[in-house]
Amino acid sequence: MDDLYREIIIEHYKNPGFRGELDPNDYTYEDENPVCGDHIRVDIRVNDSGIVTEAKYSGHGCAISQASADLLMEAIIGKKVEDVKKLTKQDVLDLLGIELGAVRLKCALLPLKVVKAGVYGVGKESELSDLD
Amino acid sequence: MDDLYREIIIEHYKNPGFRGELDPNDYTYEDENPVCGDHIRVDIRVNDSGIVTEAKYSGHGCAISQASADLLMEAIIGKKVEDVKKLTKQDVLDLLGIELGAVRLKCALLPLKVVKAGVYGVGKESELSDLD
Amino acid sequence: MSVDFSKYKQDFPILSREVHPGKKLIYLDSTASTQKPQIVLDAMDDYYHRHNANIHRGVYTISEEATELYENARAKVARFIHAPSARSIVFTRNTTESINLVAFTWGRKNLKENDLVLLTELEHHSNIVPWQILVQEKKIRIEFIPVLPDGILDMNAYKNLLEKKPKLVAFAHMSNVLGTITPVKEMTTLAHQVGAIVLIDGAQSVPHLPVDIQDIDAEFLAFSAHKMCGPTGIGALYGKFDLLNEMPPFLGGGDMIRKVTFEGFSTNDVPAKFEAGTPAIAEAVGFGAAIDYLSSIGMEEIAKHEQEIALYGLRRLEESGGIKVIGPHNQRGGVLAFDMSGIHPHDVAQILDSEGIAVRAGHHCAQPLHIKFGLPATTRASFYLYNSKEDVDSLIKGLDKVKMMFD
Amino acid sequence: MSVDFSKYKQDFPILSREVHPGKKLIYLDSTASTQKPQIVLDAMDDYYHRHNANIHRGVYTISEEATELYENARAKVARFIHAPSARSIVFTRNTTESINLVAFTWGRKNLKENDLVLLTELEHHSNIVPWQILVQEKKIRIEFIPVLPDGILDMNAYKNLLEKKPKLVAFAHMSNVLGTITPVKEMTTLAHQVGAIVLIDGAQSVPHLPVDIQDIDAEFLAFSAHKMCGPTGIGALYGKFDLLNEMPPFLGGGDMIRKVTFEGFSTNDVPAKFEAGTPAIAEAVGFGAAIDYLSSIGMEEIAKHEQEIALYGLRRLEESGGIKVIGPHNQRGGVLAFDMSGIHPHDVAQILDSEGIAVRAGHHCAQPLHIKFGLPATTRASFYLYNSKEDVDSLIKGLDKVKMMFD
Ligand SMILES: Cc1ncc(COP(=O)(O)O)c(C=O)c1O
Ligand SMILES: Cc1ncc(COP(=O)(O)O)c(C=O)c1O
Repeated sequence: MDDLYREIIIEHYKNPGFRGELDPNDYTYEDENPVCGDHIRVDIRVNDSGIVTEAKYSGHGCAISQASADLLMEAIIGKKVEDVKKLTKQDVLDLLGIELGAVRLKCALLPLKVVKAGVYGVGKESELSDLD
Repeated sequence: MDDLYREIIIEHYKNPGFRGELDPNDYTYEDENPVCGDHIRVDIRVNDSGIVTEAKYSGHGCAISQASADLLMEAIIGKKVEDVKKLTKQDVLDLLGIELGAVRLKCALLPLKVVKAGVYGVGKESELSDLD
Repeated sequence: MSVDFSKYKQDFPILSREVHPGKKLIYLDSTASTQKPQIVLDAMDDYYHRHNANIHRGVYTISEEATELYENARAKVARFIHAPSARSIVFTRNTTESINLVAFTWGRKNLKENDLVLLTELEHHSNIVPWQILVQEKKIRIEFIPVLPDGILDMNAYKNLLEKKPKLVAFAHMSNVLGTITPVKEMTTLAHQVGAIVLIDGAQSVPHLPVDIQDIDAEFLAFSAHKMCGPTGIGALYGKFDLLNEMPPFLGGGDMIRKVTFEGFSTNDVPAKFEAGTPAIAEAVGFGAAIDYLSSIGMEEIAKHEQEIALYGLRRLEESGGIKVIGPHNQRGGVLAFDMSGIHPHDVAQILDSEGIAVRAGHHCAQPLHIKFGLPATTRASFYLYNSKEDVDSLIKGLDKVKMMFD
Repeated sequence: MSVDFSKYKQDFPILSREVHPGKKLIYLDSTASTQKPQIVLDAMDDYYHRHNANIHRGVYTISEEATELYENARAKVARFIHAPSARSIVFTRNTTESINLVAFTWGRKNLKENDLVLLTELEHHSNIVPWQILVQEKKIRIEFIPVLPDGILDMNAYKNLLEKKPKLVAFAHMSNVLGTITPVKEMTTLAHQVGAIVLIDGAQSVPHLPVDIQDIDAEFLAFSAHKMCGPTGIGALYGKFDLLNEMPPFLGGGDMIRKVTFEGFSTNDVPAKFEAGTPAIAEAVGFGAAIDYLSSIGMEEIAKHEQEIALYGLRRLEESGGIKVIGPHNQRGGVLAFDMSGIHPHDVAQILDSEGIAVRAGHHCAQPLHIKFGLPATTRASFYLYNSKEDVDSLIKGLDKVKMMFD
């Protein structure tokens, strides 16, 4: 448990580095976790070489989803969009450094789900199904 | 069990005294047991003083329902219609001389239900409910 | 003389489980589903060990026994809510199916375009969505009786809404979030004065309060066994017999018919008409045993016990600082939903879990109510006969830990 | 090498009960409902003793465990019928509800006036009445694929009927009266050629035969846990994922929604979309345990064992005189329905009961089939893995007693 609320999570939750919105942006998407109503929006800017230059998230949620979002923004900046598409559940768990039960996993993965839906364009359910 | 198939039941089943139909008649009714599809029709003639002079049953069913019908016809002949209306579940069980579980009880009581529905006229559910 | 409830805890084997090393389960989520006393599990085991068979059509001994056990359970349910007869009780899967049954049968037959259904703002999704489906299908209209800031229904608004002549008024007897106990009898009488039918969602009241449905006089009452010490997989719908009798059937299949030919079917008598297919037989037996168990303690006593814990919990939570409990301050059931500003309910619940304390976090299937209160989610602690004031003390200690971590 | 089935009998505690003094239960009614092995009851007890909590929305330990147990059961059901994914499995109460779910959702959306649904003459009421309800509601048409005198479907007639371009073909994989095993794969292929959707009533096949739904390729498959060593109160519907995805929801309420506001709702993902309210959680756990049990023995082996008993029983009944078994002589499941001329099935069953033998008497929820065969009712003996040839011998002895009494 105290594992679950590792300092890094509480820290990113309390002092986020990437909260906010970007307007204009190149990719934007928002979604929520039906279990708890947590809501996340992500805005992304990329440069001509398809590299993420800026990323911000907004919305509300638990420490795990918010820390996950903050860590994820940090992680994708500087990455190629093509590489962002390849990010997996495990990558997020590695960022957080914790293991999670099924319910909280949804919290942790919501930001990645939103990012992927954003860069793929909406509705590519099949490509996102590995997040469930 | 051998109690259940007392000689009197097997006897009335095999050698019924009151099988048949009456046409014309004063009361006639038929119904079935939805559990098994057993079907009983009863025809009754009464005289001017309201006394049952003839009664016959037809249809098909198990030994218990058929014996019950045969015994019941025998019992109501000579009775006033008003007294027939008063017959109860216990009266039928006394005729049969057995005790029965819920499912077979429906077999035993089907003839009485048909007789009562006949003399009351259809649809007097409330007056018949003591048979359930 | 008040009953000593501490002795009942030992009837529930799960309550001696350690969920984490050294942390015994402190179960504060009975509003979602209650724990089961051993006696209920024994009743089901005995059924499977001695009497298990399909019912109604079996001539052999164990099938007759199973039929009798099943129908006895129905009679127990009827007596428990003071229904006039067992024929008024339909077994369903849960409260949700009970309400849907009414929407699919009574509703589809009697509601037409523009007909008004009144609900309240504190309803569980189970008493909202079935009616919204009828909005889509038949263009009926729904209006919501407002909840005042203190969690009480706005009775003046209700009276005004009744002037629009609703066909149906459907509402929870107790809110699963606010703990509000609604004035069911008064509301029913008022609804009847304008000719409306009344459906009561008793998911939270039947398990926790004495309920006399004939006194309330509502047409329908829905509830679930799993919220009242009974098994999952079974619930009940009470309906006034004459209404049930006139309603079209629900699902089609075995047992609900009188006769089937290639050309068509005729329906069986109430309540069989609404119970298509093999029902939850063992679960009915467990439901009956749960009712015996609750009755042996007494619903008045249970309600009093829970009320005491709830009021104690309310006071302790408010004293502890930084916590806002929603809902009324008196006349409430044993449900305490609260907000800790800045700390998400999921985090609260997860940290409490590490202490063995089970509470719910989320919108508790009452999203519209949460929208109304401006909270996406709350943390909810709820109590039943096996809880005690010590459980509240543990909760408060756990919440202190939560605050510390997020400080 | 064939498996020795006699050892499995001891897994079923009820089979050592004496129903009358000195008369042990000889259970020959598994087609109606099967007995449960101790291991299934233990799984449910363990659930209630250690993990019981409402699922999906709980953040605390036992709720996460309960969720996992519930979803694992779904995965087991999927694997058992070789479904491509657990997402294709919806939990229902029983076969009847599974079929009704399709009629209420897929049917109401896709069938319109004059659309044709093909059934067969050997269907159980559960696969007739839901479609007759749609005849009343939407004026669809039903035609029945005939059964030949030997209990086999008339495949030529089927092919002719297909030329009328039915929208749906729905039929039992195994008849619960005749024991007929229908050529599901061939029938599905033929139906698909004319663009029809196929629903298979697997109530009798999934418990008794190896079933590979991807190989058969039907769109829907319905079955019940209580007929396959599992508890009452739970069943399943398999559906092709894309179809399930497009279907409107069934019942409205908690868990089937993504979001609810005062204005409306949006639905959750498949299969949650079809599971409104608290599901039969303990029963799902028991269902999973039943599947583990059956798999540990092997469905091929079970089918072979039953076939052997059925063919032995068929021969003994026909040799015994005065008894006519209906249904095919080979390629049949372990169901023997028969007529004893002049003796009513109720009397037969009741006298057998006095010997501890449980058989069913009646129309077995297949009235139209009985009308077709000119029999108001039959007596039915059916077998499962815990039966043996000695049970058949006891049956024959019991029937001799019946004949003697009515002689
Ligand atoms: C072929 C068939 N279909 C459907 C059913 C109905 O099953 P349930 O009562 O579990 O819904 C049965 C059960 O007798 C059956 O044999
Ligand atoms: C007020 C209320 N109504 C309905 C329900 C739904 O009950 P079930 O899930 O047993 O159908 C609940 C359960 O949370 C409830 O609290």
